[in-house]
Amino acid sequence: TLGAGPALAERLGLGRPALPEEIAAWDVKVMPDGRGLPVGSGTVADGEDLFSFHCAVCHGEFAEGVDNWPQLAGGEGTLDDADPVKTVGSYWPYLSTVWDYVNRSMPFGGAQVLEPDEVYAIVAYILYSNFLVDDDFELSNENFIEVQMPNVDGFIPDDRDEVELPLFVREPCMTDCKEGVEITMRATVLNVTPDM
Amino acid sequence: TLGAGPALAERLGLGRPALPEEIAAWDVKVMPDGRGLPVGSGTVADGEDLFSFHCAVCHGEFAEGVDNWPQLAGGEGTLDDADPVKTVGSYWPYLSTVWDYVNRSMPFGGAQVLEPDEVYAIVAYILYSNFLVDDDFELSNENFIEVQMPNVDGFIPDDRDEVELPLFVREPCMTDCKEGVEITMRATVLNVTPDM
Amino acid sequence: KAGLATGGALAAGGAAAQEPDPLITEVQHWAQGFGEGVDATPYGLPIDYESDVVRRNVEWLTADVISSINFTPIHALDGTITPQGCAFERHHSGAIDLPKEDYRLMINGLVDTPLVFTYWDLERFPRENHVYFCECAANTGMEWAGAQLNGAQFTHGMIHNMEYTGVPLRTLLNEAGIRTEGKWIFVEGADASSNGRSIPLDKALDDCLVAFKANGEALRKEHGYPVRLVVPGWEGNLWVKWLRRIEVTDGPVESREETSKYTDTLANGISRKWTWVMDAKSVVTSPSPQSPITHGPGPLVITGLAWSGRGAIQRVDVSIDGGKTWQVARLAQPGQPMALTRFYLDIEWDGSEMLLQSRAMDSSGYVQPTKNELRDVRGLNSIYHNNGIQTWWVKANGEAENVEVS
Amino acid sequence: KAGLATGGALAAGGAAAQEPDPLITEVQHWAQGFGEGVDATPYGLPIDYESDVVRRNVEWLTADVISSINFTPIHALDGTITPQGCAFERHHSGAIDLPKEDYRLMINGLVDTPLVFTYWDLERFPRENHVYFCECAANTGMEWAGAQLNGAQFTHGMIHNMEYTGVPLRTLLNEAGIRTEGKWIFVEGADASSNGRSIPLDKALDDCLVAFKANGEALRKEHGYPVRLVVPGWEGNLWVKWLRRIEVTDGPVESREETSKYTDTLANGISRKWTWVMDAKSVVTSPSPQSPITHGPGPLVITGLAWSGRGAIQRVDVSIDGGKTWQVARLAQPGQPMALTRFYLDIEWDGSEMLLQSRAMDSSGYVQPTKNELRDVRGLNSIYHNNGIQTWWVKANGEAENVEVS
Ligand code: HEC
Ligand code: HEC
Ligand SMILES: [Ca+2]
Ligand SMILES: [Ca+2]
Ligand SMILES: [Ca+2]
Ligand SMILES: [Ca+2]
Ligand SMILES: [Ca+2]
Ligand SMILES: [Ca+2]
Ligand SMILES: [Co+2]
Ligand SMILES: [Co+2]
Repeated sequence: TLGAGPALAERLGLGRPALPEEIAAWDVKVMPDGRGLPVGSGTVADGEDLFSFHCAVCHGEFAEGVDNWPQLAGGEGTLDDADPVKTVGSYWPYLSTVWDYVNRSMPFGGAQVLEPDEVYAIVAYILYSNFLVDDDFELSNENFIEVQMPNVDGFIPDDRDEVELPLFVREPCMTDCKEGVEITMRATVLNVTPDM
Repeated sequence: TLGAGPALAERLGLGRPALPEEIAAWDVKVMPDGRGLPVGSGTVADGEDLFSFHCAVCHGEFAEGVDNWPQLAGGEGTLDDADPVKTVGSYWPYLSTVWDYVNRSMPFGGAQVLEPDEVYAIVAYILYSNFLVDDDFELSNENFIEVQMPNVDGFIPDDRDEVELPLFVREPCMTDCKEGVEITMRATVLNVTPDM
Repeated sequence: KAGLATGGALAAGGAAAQEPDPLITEVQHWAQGFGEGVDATPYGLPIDYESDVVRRNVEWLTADVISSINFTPIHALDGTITPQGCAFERHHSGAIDLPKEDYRLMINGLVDTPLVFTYWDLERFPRENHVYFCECAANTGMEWAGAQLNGAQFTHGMIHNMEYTGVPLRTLLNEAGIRTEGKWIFVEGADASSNGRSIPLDKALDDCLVAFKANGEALRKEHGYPVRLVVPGWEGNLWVKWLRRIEVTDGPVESREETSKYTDTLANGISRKWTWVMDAKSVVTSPSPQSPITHGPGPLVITGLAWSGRGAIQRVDVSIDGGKTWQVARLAQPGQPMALTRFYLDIEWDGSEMLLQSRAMDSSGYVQPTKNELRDVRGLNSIYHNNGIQTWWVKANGEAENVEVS
Repeated sequence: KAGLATGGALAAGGAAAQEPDPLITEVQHWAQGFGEGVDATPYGLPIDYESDVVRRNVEWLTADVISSINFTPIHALDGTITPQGCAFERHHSGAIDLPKEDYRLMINGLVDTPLVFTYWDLERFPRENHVYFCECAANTGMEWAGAQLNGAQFTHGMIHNMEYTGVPLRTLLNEAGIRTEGKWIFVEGADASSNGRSIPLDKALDDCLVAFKANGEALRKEHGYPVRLVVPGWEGNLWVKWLRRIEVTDGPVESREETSKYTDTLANGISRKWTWVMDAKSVVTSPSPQSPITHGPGPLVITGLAWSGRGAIQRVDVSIDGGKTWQVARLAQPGQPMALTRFYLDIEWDGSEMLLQSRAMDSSGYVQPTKNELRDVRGLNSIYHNNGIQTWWVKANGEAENVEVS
């Protein structure tokens, strides 16, 4: 009678089969290997116009970002610097992510208005603004996975278990843990806390 | 380190001593043996006027209760009846309770306005309205504990442990617990549930 | 509002949809535009659609709403924690507005040093955290004579269950120093009723808390802000709100709340007093009159609450045939002392009518009795401590009614 | 407002009052007249005096308030349960208004039968109840470079802890039937961001919940009404709100939220991905910059919260000298897996300045490291997963400041 949960029973027969049109409507994800991309294409030139119309108010005409809104281009070679600039060009490992995110979530405030060809064109333009393709480039479902993303090899799976647990699974020090203690940094000096 | 609570330490020295005037102001309780009563007195006659002025709008001129407001008199001998009428006269074991409650909590909406002599008078009147004293009675701190409350012996300390636990600490029946089951009472027939 | 289907109208049980659901195939406005920003609700309330999940009172129960009670919507809740916002209220002179600055707690009587504490003094004592239920002794009281109110909120909703943070009462009493003649305490609130109650010293020194937080935050005004007493497992009337004074006494004060009220008159006219402990009890919260089955036959979750003032719930049984046969329900988590326990029974409902009951068993071995068993012992004129087994008559159309059965 | 004294101004430590306190000797209006009746607040809010205990956001953190975050006022709370009303919010496209009628959940991908559920279908599956913390991976992220924000609410307030009621994700996946090629799931919300995240099937089948209640009542709009995913111990971004679709896949989708964001760039420019688990962490919530000591020397309650995504908290140590010496704190209750634990250290404060720290240890043996130890491993440019030891510099006047120490 006590126990964390109900026994895993046979199927209850609840819900109803999803119809193909329904799955098509909601399953818009694109995988790194291009699976999920619809048929279509778009040029850098068309992308430039579309980006200017739909995106530039926040992300800038050259995808350089406006104020606090995200910057989508630039930052190459900064990942090991003091303040890395992470953009589609400098950081994103897969082009599929750009297509998928622009298609599902942008423009901010008016998501899911873009047609597939428009998304191809905008993604082509973002690649161009990152100097990853030429100005005459056309992106399509067919050449999609040929695009090389600079930081594709820049990620490793979580290795905290191997790297950090050996350091931090340990007997805690209780007395005489250090000689002296100095204050090295003060928040009120920086003074960025919002008013309450 | 785990444990229900902090160790019961020596005194922490928090708070400050209460002053005698402060204790006098807040410690107004009256015990069954009369401890806590202030010096004072009041007559049934004065009580009748005071009751009429302060109390009768809710409790009725004769303490008989108005509408849904509590009835304070009557109900003698009904405690073993189908619908017992519980009043100061029929139910309350101690007169101290009347004095204490009227003094601390009544009149409803204007508590703690009555002077001790007024409370004595009102309590005398409530006794009178229950036929427990004559119309020339005067209640005072001196004769207070002489008043006999009819139901003083009508209470026993909780005996569920002795009477009910032997019945209800038992092995629960799981199957064939009764022959048939009939519905004997229906709330929708009574139909007193408020609208939602 | 878009939507092909309302509650339960979509075919379940694997039946195919005739045509694609426009809620899926058409892009909805919430999937396109903005919702509310993070500055919209510094302190939030439930979404409008849940506006029926609120405390309700019963007008004819009391002469007015000031000394009155309302009920937790237990039929619509799940889990065990009661949100403060819909946790039942009982006041004897209304919910008062008492700022921390103006709060004082006095401990006097048979102590070495009578003391006065400010609110902030209390925050300096070592604290504890415990989840406890608070049940009014009158919960289910309207049902003594028979099935009256049609809904678990009304029959069983004078209860809530919160995580309290507070100072053990024993710590404060120790601070004043209990003299050897001290055998009881008398506790009072700052409101106009002051609602004094006597508590034996044993209980006071055992597990009572002088609490200032519930479910993490300051007590709500209606639950005694800034300080209330928590008396685990004992009737809610003792949980004095706006706690103002604790007096150590040599005997009970026999106040109005422990003589005229909160005493239990037996058939012979003799009344029990000092009936503090809340007996083991349970109720099916869904399905129930306010929470009918809307989905027809097939998988059905039966759920409810169980609790006991004598300890932890150890088992709950459920009957769907009015008590002829019983099945052991699943406890969502092991029962904790003096706290609500959630139980579930997952069944395949055949669509025929049911007489739904639940039966709690606690760590003392006490098994929740039927209402008639209670009446056999106590007579018909009790008010408080009605912990008898509740029956819901669930009809084939899924509606449920409060009934009693043979 | 009456009152001789404000917070802490009354002499403590047994010092006698000069003259009787009129708050005691004069009958106050709340002790005479009526408070509010039981029909006043069908659903209540905190009392006005607590109006500072609210969620707050930091304007310069994000471009606007729609894709943004606010913070739980942990400095003012106690216990472990977070009331929904002040539990932090993170949205990527605002908190949407989605009626139950219009709610659909799709399970598709590598399953035997892709399915669509209504809200009411979900209520027919067997349910579970669990208390879990939900911490944003970015909690304390602003502190990577050094002490920045002056208040526990801002440094550690992207966390809440609630009792969830929901259906095990495994039950729903089982209903659709997982095909052998299925190794991951991808979960999405119904809002415009849709916020997709990939989760390995092992975790999905282990302890994830498809939840519809929190602390007993329906999820609040801002926490995903009517349905959110609960992913115990893992970063909050995975706890998809307004849950719309679950797809069984053969690999991770590598969505924007698991590549561009929620990855952790090390000093050499290589980034960790799939850093889902929240490391053991703790913080002293009081005293702290927003909760200074107002009462001067003498008894002082130091309290805080500890938690771990790897299991239960087993011990918390507190240092008042910046980590030179440590004392074992008292846990209010034994730690529960993936839930907040409250700790206390009751001291006699001598009035001299303190460098207050806390250090959590979990059931895996992991001991919360210092911020510099984390920086040694991860470099200076991380954002997420800052679980380093926090230091509050408490000055002799009781005020506290966020600092770092050698
Ligand atoms: C009104 C402002 C606005 C407009 C217009 C807009 N965006 Fe965005 N964009 C944002 C915000 C805000 C975010 C970050 C959202 C978040 O983190 O939840 C974002 C994020 C992005 C990102 C991910 C950035 C990163 O580093 O993770 C991409 C790519 C992007 N937008 C592309 C576009 C494109 C393409 C368009 C036009 C089709 C567009 N945006 C229009 C505001 C805007
Ligand atoms: C405006 C209505 C009102 C007025 C005026 C009023 N009362 Fe009451 N009285 C009540 C209510 C309501 C209660 C029950 C309060 C509760 O249960 O919390 C009550 C309860 C009582 C009781 C206890 C009844 C019982 O059975 O337990 C006594 C005794 C009493 N009042 C005496 C008085 C006296 C004496 C006065 C005048 C000095 C007075 N009342 C004025 C409304 C009123
Ligand atoms: Ca242009
Ligand atoms: Ca570089
Ligand atoms: Ca008269
Ligand atoms: Ca009789
Ligand atoms: Ca509703
Ligand atoms: Ca305040
Ligand atoms: Co009782
Ligand atoms: Co992470």
